[in-house]
Amino acid sequence: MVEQTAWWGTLLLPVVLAVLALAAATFDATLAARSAGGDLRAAAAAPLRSVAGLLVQQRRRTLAADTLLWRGAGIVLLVAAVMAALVTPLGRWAVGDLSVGVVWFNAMEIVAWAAVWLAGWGGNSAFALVGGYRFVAQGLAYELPHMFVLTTVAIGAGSLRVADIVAAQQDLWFVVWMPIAFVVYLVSVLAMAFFRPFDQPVGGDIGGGALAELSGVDRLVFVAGRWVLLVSGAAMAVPLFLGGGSGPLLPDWAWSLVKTAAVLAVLVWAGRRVPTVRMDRFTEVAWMVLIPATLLQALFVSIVVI
Amino acid sequence: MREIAFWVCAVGAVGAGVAVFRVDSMARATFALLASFLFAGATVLLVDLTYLGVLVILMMIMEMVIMVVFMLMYMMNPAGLMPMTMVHNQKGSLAIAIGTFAALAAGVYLVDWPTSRTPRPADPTMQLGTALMGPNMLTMIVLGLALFATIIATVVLATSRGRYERYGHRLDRGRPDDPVRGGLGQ
Amino acid sequence: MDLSARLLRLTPPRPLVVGAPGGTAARLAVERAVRERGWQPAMSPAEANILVVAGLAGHTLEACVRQVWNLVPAPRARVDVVGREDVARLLDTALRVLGDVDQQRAEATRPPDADTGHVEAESHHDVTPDEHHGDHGHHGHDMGGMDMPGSVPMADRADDRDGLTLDQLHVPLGPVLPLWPAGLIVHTRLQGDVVQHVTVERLGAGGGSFWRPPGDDGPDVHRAVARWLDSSARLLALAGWTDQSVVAMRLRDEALTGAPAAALRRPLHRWAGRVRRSRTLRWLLAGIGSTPDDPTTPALLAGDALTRLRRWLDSTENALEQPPAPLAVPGMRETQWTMDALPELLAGVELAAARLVVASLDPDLDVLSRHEAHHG
Amino acid sequence: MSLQDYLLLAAGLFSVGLYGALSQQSIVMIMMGLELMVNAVIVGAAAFWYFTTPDRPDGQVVVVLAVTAMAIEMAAGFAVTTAVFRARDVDMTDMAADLKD
Repeated sequence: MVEQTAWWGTLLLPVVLAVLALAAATFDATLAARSAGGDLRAAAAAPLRSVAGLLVQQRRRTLAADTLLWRGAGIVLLVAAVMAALVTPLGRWAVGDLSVGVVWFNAMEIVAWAAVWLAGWGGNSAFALVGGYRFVAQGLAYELPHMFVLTTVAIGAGSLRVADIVAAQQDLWFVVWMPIAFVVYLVSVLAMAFFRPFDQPVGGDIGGGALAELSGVDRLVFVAGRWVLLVSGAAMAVPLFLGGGSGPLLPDWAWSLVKTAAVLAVLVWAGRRVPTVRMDRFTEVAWMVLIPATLLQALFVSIVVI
Repeated sequence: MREIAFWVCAVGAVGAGVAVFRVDSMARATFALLASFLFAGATVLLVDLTYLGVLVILMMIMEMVIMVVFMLMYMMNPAGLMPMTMVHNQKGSLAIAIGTFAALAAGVYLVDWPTSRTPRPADPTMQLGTALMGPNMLTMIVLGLALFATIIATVVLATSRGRYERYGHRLDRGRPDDPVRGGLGQ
Repeated sequence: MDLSARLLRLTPPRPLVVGAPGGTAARLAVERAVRERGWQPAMSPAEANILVVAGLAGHTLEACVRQVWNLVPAPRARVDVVGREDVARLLDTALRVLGDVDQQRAEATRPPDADTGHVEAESHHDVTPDEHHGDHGHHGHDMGGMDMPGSVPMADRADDRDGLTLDQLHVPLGPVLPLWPAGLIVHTRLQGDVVQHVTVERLGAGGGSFWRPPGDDGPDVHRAVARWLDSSARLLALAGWTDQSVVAMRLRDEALTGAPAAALRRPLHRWAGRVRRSRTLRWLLAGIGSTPDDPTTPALLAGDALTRLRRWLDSTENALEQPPAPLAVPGMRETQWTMDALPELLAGVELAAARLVVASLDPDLDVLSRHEAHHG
Repeated sequence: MSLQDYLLLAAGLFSVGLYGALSQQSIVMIMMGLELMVNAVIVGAAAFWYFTTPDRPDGQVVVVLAVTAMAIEMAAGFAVTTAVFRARDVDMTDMAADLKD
């Protein structure tokens, strides 16, 4: 049902991701303008104008920065975010349908840990480093529930291959009988892309945290990586929980896109509805509530499968 | 193709491994070690062990990011702005290491390694899974217990606060006395 | 037209607003203009391209502003807004400077301000929000006589709250920091992101408080309402709830232009209700910055950050009721108490919480300068 | 790409790790050396599985064991370092040895 694309898939994937990321950023800017009572049409152009602004902006240097690690961080983040989407099928096509697709996705998103920490460390500034530390703490909070969710899905389908997971949902989408896992997955996607309300690592209270010292192209690459990571996470929700490309009338690739856009819109919208969740509060909830909840979900699914 | 990939990874793994002990900055040392692990993980991928290879990559990134935090906490000169060495008996260690390598390399080429003509399994992950859940169940149980024991032991070792500090000498405090309040309102 | 000119024209303005002591009126005017033009305020010098100084920068603040200016990457423009009147024209000028290719080319190649070259390492640490963690303490080794690279001073070490002896960083909060009380400098000793020790400093006179103008008998309702809305907006922005913070700012600006109470009441109720109902906000702010429960604590500052935010919401709504409730606007006593209590309140608190504590107390330092002017 | 190549790589990693573990003074750096040595075990075990006994899962099980051992080693190492650091403010083996006195 899902087949590997030819070489052009590799070229198409970044384009699709970039378009979705840009759409999400535009949607976000429009929501912001609506609450500020500003001009919606101007807001819609804001992300593209930001790109232009960052392209022409000077790259900053800081005293005694670890330039190699610092400048590398954004590139690592962007590449990992694209690679995470490698195994996500668009309808019936996937760029790389690995036999351990789910684990691959998980490994690539964890690269973000290293990337954000490096961005925080490399700039040699206290606020940026605090941002880096915050993301490591955040990672430790969201990662275990996230892994249990992925495990639950794999148990439900009896395979780590994304294609098999999609095939297993032909009769019933996983979201129907794994609702807890689905909700926890969405929460952990927001946390892994350090997107609102989990944006403490780049929080305004520390001048933008890990982003505090980045400017120009470096900032552009990092911010783009963050949006693409959010898109990758949202796109993966479709084959994991929402039956992949299945749906009436439209071709399956269109359904994949529609569902991804819907998940993305929900994430962006929901993120603006609540204040930033700090890790001193969230960690305990993650370990005392989310982990047991996801474990119970996994147990339930295992019993059903047997 | 695989041949080239292997040699690139092999040289990368050893080179990054050497770099760990050569660079001044603790952050760079940790990430050099990470690079070494990633290269080694790639060589595992090359022998069709997809699951284990990706697992190694995943675990090592997590480990190294946590490790680097500890490095900065406890190490002197983490940024490596001042070149310095913290070694003892460098010459002896170097001699031992080179000797070991020579002996091992000689062993590698002198021993007549057995080769197998048996067909490789279609899905090595499945093979591993059925083994761990079947004949090698004992290994899995021991691993699980060991990890559980590690969690408890490390927490006991690393923390200085027990329940008497949190709940008072008579354990009669309703809400624990923590430096930072947790998220569940206790 | 070449490419960089075209890109420069597209560059969205990102103002970093610096509030000088006594510059509240200017800051409010700038914030309003920025919001109405749909500009996104910057959070750090790296993100900014327009540095707006609201109010008259004194000698110390000017030194800090220059250092921050050096951290702003080109294209960039600096604006000094002194009064309320000229804001629109000044911002237009800044925008023109921003789009001027020749000027920005020169800006990009200009070496950092000559003045800042003289600033020695120690005072460098005192003034920038941008700090250097480069070096950490060395233990067990004799480091005497070693050259410090890049003239980054070594960090010392001290016991932290968990009983580990870790490196300390000296990081000043303020005076150039978004969403921070004008004129306040909090010198912190950080270990990781935990504030271990704090000393409080105040930047000198600014000539009277905007919120409590000299010679006011009963404070003006609109101004009092604007004050509470301003405090709430800043606290909400720091708590990461941008959308509701922006709504509070809109209401604040309407109150300041003297919109009738009847027109304000409906949107205000809606906003206050939403903030009050938010469980997440309650969960996040509860227990942050609890002030000691004793008679010396001013009644307006009692409780934790959540209580204080709710007090602002209640006061705002009550002030617009018919008949208006008596106004209890924070004044000198509250500010003085806050300045004295901050070291105690911030010790052992994480950086994020520390910023919330300061924002929830929101001291108006300008009331002190009026007092000094009176007596000195 | 043969078994010999893989074992040579494993030998190289092992020797580098050994050098680090022997020569470094800091506990954390010694742990890095140990991790490199375990890394060599992973590469070796994977190669043995692929080239000699792909029909039996034992090679893979050894890799799983090594990965777990690495995690345990690191967790335990940092816990001990934290405890020692808290008690005596040292992170060097030479100085930890002095604690006996």
